[in-house]
Amino acid sequence: MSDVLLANVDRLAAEVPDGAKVAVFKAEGGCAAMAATAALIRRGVRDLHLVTVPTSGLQADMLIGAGCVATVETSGVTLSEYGQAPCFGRAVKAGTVRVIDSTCPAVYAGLQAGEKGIPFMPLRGLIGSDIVRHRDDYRVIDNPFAAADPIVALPAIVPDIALFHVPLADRFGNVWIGRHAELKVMAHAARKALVTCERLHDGNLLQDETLAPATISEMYIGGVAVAERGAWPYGVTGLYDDDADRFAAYAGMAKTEEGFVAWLEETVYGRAPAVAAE
Amino acid sequence: MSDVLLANVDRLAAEVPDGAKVAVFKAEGGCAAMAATAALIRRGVRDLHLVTVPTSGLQADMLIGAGCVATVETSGVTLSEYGQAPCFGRAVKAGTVRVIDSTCPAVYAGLQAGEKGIPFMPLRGLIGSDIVRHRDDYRVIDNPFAAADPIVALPAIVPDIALFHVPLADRFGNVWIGRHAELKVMAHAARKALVTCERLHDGNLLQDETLAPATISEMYIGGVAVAERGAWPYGVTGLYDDDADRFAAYAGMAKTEEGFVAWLEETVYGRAPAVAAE
Amino acid sequence: MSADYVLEELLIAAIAGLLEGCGHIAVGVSSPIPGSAALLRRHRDREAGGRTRVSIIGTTIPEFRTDGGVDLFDSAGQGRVDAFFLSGGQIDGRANINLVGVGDGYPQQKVRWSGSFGSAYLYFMVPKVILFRLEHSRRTMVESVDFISAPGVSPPNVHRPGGPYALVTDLCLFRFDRERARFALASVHPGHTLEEVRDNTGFDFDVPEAVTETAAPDGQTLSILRETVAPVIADPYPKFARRVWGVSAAA
Amino acid sequence: MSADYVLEELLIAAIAGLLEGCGHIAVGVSSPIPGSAALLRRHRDREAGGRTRVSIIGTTIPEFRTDGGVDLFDSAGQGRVDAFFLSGGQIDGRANINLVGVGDGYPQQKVRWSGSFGSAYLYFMVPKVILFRLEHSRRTMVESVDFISAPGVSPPNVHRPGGPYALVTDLCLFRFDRERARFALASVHPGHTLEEVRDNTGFDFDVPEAVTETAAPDGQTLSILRETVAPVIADPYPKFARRVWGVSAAA
Repeated sequence: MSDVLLANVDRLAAEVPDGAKVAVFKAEGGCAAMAATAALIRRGVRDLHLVTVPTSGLQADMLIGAGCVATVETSGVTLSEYGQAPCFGRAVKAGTVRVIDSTCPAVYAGLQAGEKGIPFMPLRGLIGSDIVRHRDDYRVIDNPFAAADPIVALPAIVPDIALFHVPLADRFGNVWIGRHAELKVMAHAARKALVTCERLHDGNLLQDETLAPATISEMYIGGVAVAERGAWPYGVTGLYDDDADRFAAYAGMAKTEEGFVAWLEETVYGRAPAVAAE
Repeated sequence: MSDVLLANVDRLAAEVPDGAKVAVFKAEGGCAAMAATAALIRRGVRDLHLVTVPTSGLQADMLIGAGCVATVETSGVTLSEYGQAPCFGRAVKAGTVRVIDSTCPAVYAGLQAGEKGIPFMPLRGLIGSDIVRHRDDYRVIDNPFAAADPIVALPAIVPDIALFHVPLADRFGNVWIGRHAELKVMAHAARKALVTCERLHDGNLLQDETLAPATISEMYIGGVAVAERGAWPYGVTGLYDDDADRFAAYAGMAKTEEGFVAWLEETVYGRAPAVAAE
Repeated sequence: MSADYVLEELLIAAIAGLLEGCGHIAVGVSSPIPGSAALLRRHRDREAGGRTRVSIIGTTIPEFRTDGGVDLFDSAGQGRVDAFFLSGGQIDGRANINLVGVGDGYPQQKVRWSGSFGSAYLYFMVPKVILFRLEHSRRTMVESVDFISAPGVSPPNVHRPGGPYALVTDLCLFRFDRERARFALASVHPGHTLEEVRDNTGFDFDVPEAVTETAAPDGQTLSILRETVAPVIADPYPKFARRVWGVSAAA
Repeated sequence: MSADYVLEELLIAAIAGLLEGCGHIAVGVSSPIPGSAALLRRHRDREAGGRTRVSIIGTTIPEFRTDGGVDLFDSAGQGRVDAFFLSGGQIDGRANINLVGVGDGYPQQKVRWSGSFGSAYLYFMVPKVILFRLEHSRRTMVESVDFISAPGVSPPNVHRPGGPYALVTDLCLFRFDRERARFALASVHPGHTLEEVRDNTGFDFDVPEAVTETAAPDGQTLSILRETVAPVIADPYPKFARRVWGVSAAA
C-alpha cells in the first residue's frame, strides 16, 4: 500500500503518540532504529512506556536522558563494552523513570502471548527471583498437568508500536529482517510496526522465494521510512560497522547531564558543538 | 557433522523405531516426506503415534492403510480435491486405528509448548467443541489474569521424531525450509528431526545471509537423506507439480483394501502390477 | 435488469454483500466461491479508495499468501482477520458445525470425514464467519449435529469476539442471531421457494414476514467477476475458473 | 612441567576442565574467557571423536551462531544446552546472583547496573551453570545479595533441571553443593592462598582438608589455546585476543 511509505524518519516519528507503549529491539546486529530515535527526541515525545526486546543500549539511554520515557520495562540497559548506561542509571536512582525489571525470555514469552492473542504465557524458571517479587503483573499458578508444580504465568505484552531498523523494505510495506527472527514476534505482537530501512527493494519481497521467509508482511506494518545508515552509531551486519569512536565519546560525554545535552546537540539536532568562551 | 548425512531414505527410515511418536507435515507445498514414507512402509514400521502438523493426506492414509499406525492425532486427514482419505476412514470405523481429534491451532500451540519447554500452552476458542470433550489430556483452567474467564490449557506435544521433506540441505545437517516456518516449530519441539531433501547445497547454509533465516540448524537434525522428487506424488513449489494422475489413481484404488495393496505394490515396492489371469 | 448468470455468480455476489466493511478477509482451502466473493469485495472497496486485504490459503500469489499456518491462526487471535468461511458435513439450527463424522459411538462412527481443521478456533476468533454449504438437504442441515467440531454459540463468560454471521447454501441465505442462537431466513435464491427451503432443512428457523429473493448480480458485477476476478481466482482454483468462466490463470 | 602462561590461560584451562561431558556449551555476550574455554573443550572432545557443540552469542561465525534469542532460550527449555556462564555484580554464599544494583530501596538503589538479562531463566534450565567473576572481593562476594536476579537454589517442588555448578574467580575455584546450598573451595590459583580467599570473601564456605592448587595449563594446552583457539575467539572478541595472545581473527 503506497501510503505505508513515509517521507522520512521525522514523518515516522510523528506516528508515535505521547504515552505510547513502544517496543525497541536490542542493539546487536543493527536493528535499533537510531535515526528514528533521534527523530523522536527532536519531536519531543513524552511519557513513553519503553519495552526493550529484550535489552537495549544507546537507544534506551538516549530516550531516557532526553526525558521521553516514563517507564522502561527491560532485561538490561547497557553500553556493553563501553560500560553502564549512564542516563538510565541516573534516572533510575533519581526515580525520574520507572523501571520494570524483567528477564530476556520473559520479554519474548510475553510478546509471544501477544502474538498468539492469548492472555498469558507460562514460563519455567523465574520463581524465587526478586524480579517476580516486584512484578505484581506476574502470577505464579499451578501447572494444571501436574501436582504441586508452580509455574509463572506472564501477561501478554501488546505494544502500541514496534520500532526497528531493517536492511530492506519494499514499496508495499513488506520488510526484510534477515536473521533477526525476534522482530517478527515483536511486529506481530504490536498493534503496528514502524520501520526504518537502509534501502528499498525493487518489486515485492513476498514474491522472492529466498527473501520471503524473512519478510514481515505489510499487514503488520504501519509505516516505513528510508533511513540510510539508520542504525548508526550501531553497525548493520554486512553493511557498516559499529562506530566505536562515537560510542566511546558517548560513554564519556553522557557521564554528566551537561555532556549528554552536548551529545544531543551534536547528533540529534546536528548543531556544531558550542565553543567554550575563552 | 558428517554422520548426519545418511546414505538413502531406507537408512533414514531405519532411524524411526516402532512405537515412535512421529510428527508429519501437511501435504501442501511439498514438505510431506513421501519417499521416506514408502521406506517406512517397506521397513514394516509398527505402532506409530502419528501427529499430523496440523493435517495430512496421502502420507497418513498410506501409513494407516499399511498398518504402521496405532494412533493418529490430527486436525484432518483428507485427499482434498480427490476426496476423503479412504484408509483413514476405514481404519477409524473399524477401530483399527485410534484417532485423537484436534484442531489446527491446537496442534501448533502444543508443538510451541514443546518448543519452549513449557508443560502447556493456553489457547482461546475450543470451549464447547466435542474435541475438548473427548480429549482427557486437555484442561480448562481459569485465566489467572481475569475473573471467571475459562481458557483451554493444551499439553506440550514432544514428538520423538519430526519427519519432513525440504528443497535443500547441506553436508553439515542444516536444512533450508523456504516459506514453511511451521517446520521450525516441529523440528524444535521434536527430540530429533529426520529430513529428506531434493538436493545438497554446496557450503554451509548458515553462512548465506539470505538462506540462513529459513535454515534449521543441525542441532535439531538427526539425519538427512537426499531424495530427489522426495515429495512425489506431491509437488514441491517451484520444482515440480502435484502428479494429478497418481492422486486420481490412488483415490480410486484405495477405495478397496485390494486396490490399496496393489497401490503399495506399484509405488512402494516398485513391482509391476500383477497381470490378471485370462 | 439482470443479465444471464450462473448459480456460482449469484452466490459470489451475495457473499460479497455480506463481506461489506471487512478490512481483512481470509479464505481457507478448497473455497473458490468464497475466494471469488472476497476478491469481488476487495475490487469494489478499492474502487471506493479502501484497503481491503484478502488472504487465500494455498495460493501462490504473494499478495494473498499468509506467512504459514501459525501466522494465520495467530493473526486471527490478534483480531487481524475480520471474515472467514467455514462449512460442515452437518450444520444445525444453533450453528454448530460437524466436520468429523455421522452416527453415534464416536470415534467409530458410521461415516468418518476428514476432521475439524481450524474450525474450533477460528469460529471463536473471527468476527464474521460465513457458513457456506452447497448441498442444502436434511442430510446436511440437521436438527442437531452428531459431533460439534465448533459450537455456534458460547456462554457469555467465554471469550468469543467471533462467531457465525450467515449461512449461504444453494437454496437460500440465512442470517444468524447470536443472542437467540437461531437462524433467520434472509433471502431465497431465484427459482426456489420458502417451502423448498423448509422441506430441505432439518432445523427450525425464523421466517420474516416478507421473504425476499436473493438479488441477482447486475451487469457490472458480472463484468467484474468475468474480467477481473476470474483470471485471479484461476491461480489457486484453475478447474473452477475453467468450468464457471472458461478462463485460465493470468500470466 | 608447565610453561609460562597468563592468568587468562589458567582460567580458560580450569573452566575447560569443568565443561567435561557437556555436548552443547552456550556462551553469552562479553565472555571471552568462558568462550575460549568452550572452544578448548570442543577441540579436545573432537580429537577424541566427540561432537561437542559451542554457541557463542553475538558472534558472526555461523558455526557458533544461534537462531536468534528466542531460539536460544527455547533450546535451553528443551534441555539442549548443557552448560552456560553467568556472572554477578554480587554473588552470595547460596549462589544467588545480583545483576540489578546495590543498596536498599529498590528500584531506587544507590548503584544501578544493567539488569538481569536471561539469568532468571537460564540458571534454572541449564544443568551446568558456571559462575565467572574476575574481581574476587568482599564487594562482589557478599553474604547476601541486595537483589536476587536469579536464586542459587530452589525448593524441591520447583522444576529446576539446572543450576550453579562452580564459581571461578581470579583467586580460586569453588564447587557448589546444591543439596547443602553452599560453596566448597576446590582449588586456589597459583600465587594465592586460602587466607587471601577468606579475607576477600564475604560469605562462609566449606574448605576440604587439603586445598589443592589450580592446575597450571600444560604445554599442549597452551599450544591449542595460542594456535587454535586464539584466532577463532578473535572474531567475537578482537580486543581480548589481541591483548592476551597478540592474535587477530582468522581470515
